Amino acid sequence: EGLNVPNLTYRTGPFAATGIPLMNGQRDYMAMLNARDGGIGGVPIEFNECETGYSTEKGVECYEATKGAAIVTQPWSTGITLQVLPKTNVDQIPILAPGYGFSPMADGRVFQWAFNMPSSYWDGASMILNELGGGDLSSLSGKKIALLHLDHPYGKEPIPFFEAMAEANGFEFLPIPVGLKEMQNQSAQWLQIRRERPDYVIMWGWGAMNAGAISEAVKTRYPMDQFIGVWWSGHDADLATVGEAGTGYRSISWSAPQPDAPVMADIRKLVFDAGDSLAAEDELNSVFYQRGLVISMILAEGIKTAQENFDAAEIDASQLRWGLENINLTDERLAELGMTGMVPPFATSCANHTGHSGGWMLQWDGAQFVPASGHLMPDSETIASLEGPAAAEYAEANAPWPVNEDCEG
Amino acid sequence: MVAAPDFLLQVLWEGLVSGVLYALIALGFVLIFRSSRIFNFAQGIMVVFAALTLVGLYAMGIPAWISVVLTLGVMLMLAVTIERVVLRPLVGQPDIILFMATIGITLFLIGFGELIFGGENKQMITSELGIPTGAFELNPFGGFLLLEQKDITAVIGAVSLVIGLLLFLNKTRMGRAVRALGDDHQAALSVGISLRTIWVLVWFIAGVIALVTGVVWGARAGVSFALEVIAYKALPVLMLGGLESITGAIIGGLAIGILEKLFEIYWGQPIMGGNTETWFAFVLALIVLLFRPQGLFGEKIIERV
Amino acid sequence: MLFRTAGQFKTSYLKDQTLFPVRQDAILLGIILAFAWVIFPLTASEFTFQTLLIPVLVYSLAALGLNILTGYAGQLSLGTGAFMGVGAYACYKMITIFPEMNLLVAVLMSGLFSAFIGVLFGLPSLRIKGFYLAIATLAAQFFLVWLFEKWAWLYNYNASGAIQVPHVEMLGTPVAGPQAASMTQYYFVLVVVTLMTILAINLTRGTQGRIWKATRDMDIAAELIGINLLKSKLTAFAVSSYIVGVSGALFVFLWRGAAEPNLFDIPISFRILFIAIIGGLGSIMGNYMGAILIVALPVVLKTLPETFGIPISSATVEHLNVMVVGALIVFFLIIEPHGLARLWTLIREKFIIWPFPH
Amino acid sequence: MLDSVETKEALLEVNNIEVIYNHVILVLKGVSLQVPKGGITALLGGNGAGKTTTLKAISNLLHSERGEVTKGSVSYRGKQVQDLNPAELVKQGVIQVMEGRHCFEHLTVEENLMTGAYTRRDGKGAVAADLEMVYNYFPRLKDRRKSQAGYTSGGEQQMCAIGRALMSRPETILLDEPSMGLAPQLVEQIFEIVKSVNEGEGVTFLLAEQNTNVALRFAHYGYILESGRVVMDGPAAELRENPDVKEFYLGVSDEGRKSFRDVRSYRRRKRWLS
Amino acid sequence: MNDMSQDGYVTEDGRQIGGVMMEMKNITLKFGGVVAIEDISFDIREGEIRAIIGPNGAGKSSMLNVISGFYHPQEGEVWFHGTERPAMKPYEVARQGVARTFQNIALFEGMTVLDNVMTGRLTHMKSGLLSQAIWWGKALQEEVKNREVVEKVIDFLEIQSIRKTPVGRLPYGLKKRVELARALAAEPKLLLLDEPMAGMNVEEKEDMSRFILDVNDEFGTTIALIEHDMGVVMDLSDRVVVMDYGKKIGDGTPDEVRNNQDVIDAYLGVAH
Ligand SMILES: Nc1ncnc2c1ncn2[C@@H]1O[C@H](COP(=O)(O)OP(=O)(O)OP(=O)(O)O)[C@@H](O)[C@H]1O
Ligand SMILES: Nc1ncnc2c1ncn2[C@@H]1O[C@H](COP(=O)(O)OP(=O)(O)OP(=O)(O)O)[C@@H](O)[C@H]1O
Ligand SMILES: [Mg+2]
Ligand SMILES: [Mg+2]
Repeated sequence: EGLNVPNLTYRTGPFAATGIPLMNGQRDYMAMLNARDGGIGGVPIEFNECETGYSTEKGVECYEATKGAAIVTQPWSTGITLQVLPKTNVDQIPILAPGYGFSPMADGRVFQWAFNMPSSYWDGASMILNELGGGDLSSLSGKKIALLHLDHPYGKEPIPFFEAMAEANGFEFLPIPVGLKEMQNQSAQWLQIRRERPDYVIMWGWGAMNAGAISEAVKTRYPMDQFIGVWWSGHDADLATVGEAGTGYRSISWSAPQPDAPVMADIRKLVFDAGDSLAAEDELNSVFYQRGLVISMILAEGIKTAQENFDAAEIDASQLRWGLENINLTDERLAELGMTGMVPPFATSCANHTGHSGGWMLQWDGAQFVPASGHLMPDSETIASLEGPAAAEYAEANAPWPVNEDCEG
Repeated sequence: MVAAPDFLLQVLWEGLVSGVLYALIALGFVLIFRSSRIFNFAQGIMVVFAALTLVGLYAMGIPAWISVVLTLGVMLMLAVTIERVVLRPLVGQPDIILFMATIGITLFLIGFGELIFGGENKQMITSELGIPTGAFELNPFGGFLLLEQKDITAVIGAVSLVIGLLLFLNKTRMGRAVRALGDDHQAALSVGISLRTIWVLVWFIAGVIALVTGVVWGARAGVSFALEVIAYKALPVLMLGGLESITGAIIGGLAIGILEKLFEIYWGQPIMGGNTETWFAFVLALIVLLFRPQGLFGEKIIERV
Repeated sequence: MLFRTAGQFKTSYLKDQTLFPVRQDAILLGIILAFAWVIFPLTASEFTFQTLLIPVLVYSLAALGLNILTGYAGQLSLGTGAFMGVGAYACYKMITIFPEMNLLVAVLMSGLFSAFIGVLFGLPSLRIKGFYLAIATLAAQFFLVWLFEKWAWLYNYNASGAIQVPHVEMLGTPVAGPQAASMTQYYFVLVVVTLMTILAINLTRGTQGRIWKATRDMDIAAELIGINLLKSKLTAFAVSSYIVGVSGALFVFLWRGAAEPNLFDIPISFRILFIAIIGGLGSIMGNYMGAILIVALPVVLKTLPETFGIPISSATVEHLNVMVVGALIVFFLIIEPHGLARLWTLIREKFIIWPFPH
Repeated sequence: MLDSVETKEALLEVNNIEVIYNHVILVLKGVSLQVPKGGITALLGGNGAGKTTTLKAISNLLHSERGEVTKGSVSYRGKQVQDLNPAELVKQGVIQVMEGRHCFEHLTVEENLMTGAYTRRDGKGAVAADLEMVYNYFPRLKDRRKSQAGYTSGGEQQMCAIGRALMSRPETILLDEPSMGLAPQLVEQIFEIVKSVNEGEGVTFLLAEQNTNVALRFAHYGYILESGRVVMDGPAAELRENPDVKEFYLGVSDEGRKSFRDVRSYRRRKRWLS
Repeated sequence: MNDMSQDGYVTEDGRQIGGVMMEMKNITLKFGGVVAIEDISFDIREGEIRAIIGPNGAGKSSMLNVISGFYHPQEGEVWFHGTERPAMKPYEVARQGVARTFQNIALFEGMTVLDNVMTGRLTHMKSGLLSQAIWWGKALQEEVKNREVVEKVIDFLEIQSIRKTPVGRLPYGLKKRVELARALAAEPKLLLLDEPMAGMNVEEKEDMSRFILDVNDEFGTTIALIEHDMGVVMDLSDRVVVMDYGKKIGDGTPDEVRNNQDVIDAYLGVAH
């Protein structure tokens, strides 16, 4: 027996490059807990991976295969999330999609079983704009902002938000899609950028697309400090391909690598040196690996919260849902966990499944990503004003859709 | 268009370069098709495989050029294995069966490759191979035009490959055998042409082409399995140029490379929401085929009763 | 010597036309049907329904459609996925525009749309042959998928660009959408598939079947003995795309529940081509054998290590999985290029002449 | 001349071979023949008798038709050859001209002929000379040398195939139905060529033929095959005189050649073997 | 042949030959440089057996292809039943009652003998896709009706035993016979045979001759045949056209042709 927490990984396929370090991070954190504390609340964690190769079909297969015993599902792709989302209402199992999935999932009344804390894509978009506008969005009016995005549900997520903001603040918004087959050869997209001369290029890229975009940017001499990516476009290896030339590129992130954080010591000692890790030495301090740690930490917190509330060591799926809805990750708690500075503090609630933690700008200094901003926050009310209707619309389109009414604001 | 002539030039150049890369893969297809009527879908993965082997060997601390030689060795082994394990038992089977078999090979190589080299994106050892990485900046019409040196190298490499192949096929005894084989296995056997030798040879050459392609593509966008999708781009190139024709491959490649860029930039992006490159090549090829069913340079399909 | 009394033949020809001259075959089929209709549904678990039974049926139907085009009429198609897509999106639009519409009707009608598109892309087949024709179907493949991405009306302007199957009921029981029970969905699919199969069998064993096969085996000769090639090829495209379209609708509505455009991209087309070829081109039964193999294989391979407690990471399993599938495809092509169906008939012949070797 | 042939040792020997297609169809039920060096041996028999199969079994071309030799052996110059691949066999001097004119249709006639010389290593000069030789035998080919073989007429293709075989300077030629679809004087011509090649270059011939008439006129020795078995063999001269052969293979009855108009009245032989 | 009136003539063995059925007027056919047929005219009469002979590459098969609409001549007209035939697709020609066999066998390798012969009936089949799909009513009756016709042909050509074998496995000679069966199944008015006896031994040629004769006088089918075996040609045919490198060098009864010097030089070699 134990806490059965599967992970729908993709260590294979076209997106493996960006997937692997994340998966390693998640895995190693759980391994560390098992080694250090014998799991959570004394119960060992069964962290088993099911390989999807980012294919929706395999993903659903994994979901079906694992859901029986599992207390949570981590679908790891917007495509899979979209398919699993409706089923979870029936199967009564929480989806944990930290920093991805579907922005309106923030609305816990409608998406009772879905969680995407600490930040949603709309948060990310908002933070980027705040940074660009220097806190004052009106300063963006008259500017031209391009969104270079993967032509895929994930890449399209932020578009509604940007459109709304462009409307409100009078800047020109220009989406530039990159097809799954063009990821490797984006010359057309970058010729368009060269022609349109946008003031800023924001990237919603994944897998091989990131590396492709960065090198094209370097080639077309696009000023790196006007080029900003979402957190999935801040992968060390992608920048490494251009090295020095990429200096100045930024990526918004709700997590930041802290090589000297106490938790890293435990990881190295109990997992890496013990040889239980699949990660490579130079991977340990990378953004994605450490983000993996944070993700598992959030799950662990959810479990712990649930255990304390229901004082049961062996919790079930619906109890975990309560736990995830009542996470309160304060600075003190982070310090206890030895993860200060790796993720901003945040709290979830029955109505708020995202927590809107905010984040930092990470900047490539030619060799690695370093924090390059204070703690940025999204402007919650704009986002909230979009989330509500979007969620309602979804519920309406998929009627009959159970909505959790006994949920105060 | 005329508004920014330097921009137009850049578009043309980019198109030309992608065209050359498409053409390179198409070459591999053509050669194998010529010799065996096999529509070798595995060419795309062979590119990835060759590139990964090269990078992998170098990563193990072997000097760049020795790695190249070893990689060639690996490609030869691959050719021999494929001939022995797949082609020989399937001699004389219908085209579509062999086509399927090559897809089987593709799957196998994907799994095998990821098992050995892992899925991470790797850097091509461009400079280590002595390929210049700088860029020439020209300033025509007061604008600017960037010509990357590695792209120029790619173009030169491709052209010389093509010339070599043409000489081989039309001027040598082996070349004639290759073409004969494509027409009629049985007859070829009966006059003592050895399928095995020819096929190993041909698949090896295809492997060499794959390596060259892998290097130049890798130099542009790094080496990962996502590269495999460029195989699809070679298909319309082939059809357009004609399955049997080396010249067709190169002309088709350039035509498609340039036209699809122009279309995307001046029509696709402004009015069609972009990404027309995913289908433009195919539709273009289709239209051409309607007028020349065997492609621009393909062999006329002989219909007699 | 020419004129015999035709009477005595008549009955015998009718008998001759019955599907199973040999009794054992009929019995065998009976057993199989019993399994499909009774035993599986009673014993299957949620997981089995979702990852084996329903997919096998849906994929074999798609393969059946492709097989009519490629196996019977000899027109190679690499665009199956896209035509499934047409069926799926057509069904989605119909159901969302007319929520009261009966799903069975919607599914059967959605085939008409893909049939139409199929004929459209089939037109070049008169001039373009063999692999060159594949380009026409590839053009369809890539263009249509692109269209699914770009034409927001198709997915009701969803932010994600994906389609979500709404909740659909028939006779008060939910058949599609998250509430639908797997068993209901299975039976729904089974009914459609059985129906389609019967129609396909009849078409392929009669006049039309002969016209198609003639076109496949030697189109010049076919035309010289009075076959209108264009008509023959276009009917093939129409019938094939119709069945494929229906399977596409089932694929999304009765199985996946949601779909993003690139779900219909080339990999699924190849997947179905595998099924048709491994199963046996020019055979109906083959599609089922092929589907069972191609669908079940990965699932089985995936569970093997756990069952034997071999400690390898899921990624490695996946890699090996891909390798093995690839290798097996080659293997089956080698042992019997004409597919599992032919393999079965050979075994049968051996049984019939048993105990003699020849 | 006949006895002179018989004294020669057998160059090619087929010992009681059995051939099965697709693992089920038994086609050759134990066929044995000797082909003497420097002789012309004819393999006669009706459709489906197994002539082609026999030839293919010798030249190892069965595999690609999913056929296999399950019993017996084939030896050439005393050495077992059934395991060699066709190319090696050609190097040893055995080449087959296949039934129904297999030319490389996209190659020109001349290129077709040149492929015949594929296995040769004796220099361009010799090859060029033989090319001339072939053109002398078949002037028609010279006219069409530059056109793709696929577009030449049936007869032209047949010539092309035989010419191609000659280009390999073989020691033994397995000739399958050379006369099929050829105009009468061309048939004569081709057999004349066979004869002169046989006498001039001393090439040994094993030819499968339906046109028993011509075959027995040019061959030294004949085997008659029926549904996979040798039912009769003997020196050509003797076979020509055999009444059954006369009646059913030569189409002459005692009162001279029969007219095809009166076929209805002919007595038909019962096929006791098939 | 001036003695032959428009409405036919009587052969020595007393068969009544009707008027002109098909007439080729000044046909010229070129392939790029090659002139396959050069300004050739001849006619085929109701119920006769018309032979076309000539050396290889003379253009005989091409002529047949012109008749059956597969090649379209650059010059010349084709008259059928007294009206000029517009340029047609081969399948339209076939539906006018012209059936043929091929020099290099063109059977449907993937189908059984029975199915191959059934394809010969296609020009007579009308039932729609739907009724076929449900395998009921019209389609079924049609299937059985045509099956009877086909069975007759099969018996007639004595290939009952191989009814259900895939043709791919048949030996050459039998394939030829199946091809004939397929052509006969169409119950054609005009039957074109391209070297029906190539690669057969005397006995099989005798069988084949018998079939041809039977077809001709039991169904009154008109037959145009290309054949290289002079014995057969001279015995079977009523009139013979001789071609040589695209030109017509002779036309008349076997005896006339047999003694025509040009023909002897160009083709026969020795007088037969
Ligand atoms: N590929 C094959 N598969 C199955 N059976 C075959 C195959 N090839 C030939 N056969 C069978 O083998 C038998 C002999 O065929 P073969 O071609 O050797 O006869 P043949 O003497 O050459 O006749 P012909 O004179 O018509 O060429 C035939 O009955 C035929 O059915
Ligand atoms: N489709 C074609 N393209 C080019 N040339 C052709 C074509 N068809 C026939 N020819 C040429 O026309 C000439 C006549 O060919 P045809 O097949 O009619 O000869 P044939 O009289 O049938 O000879 P055979 O008795 O050998 O069959 C040949 O020289 C041939 O090369
Ligand atoms: Mg033969
Ligand atoms: Mg001819």
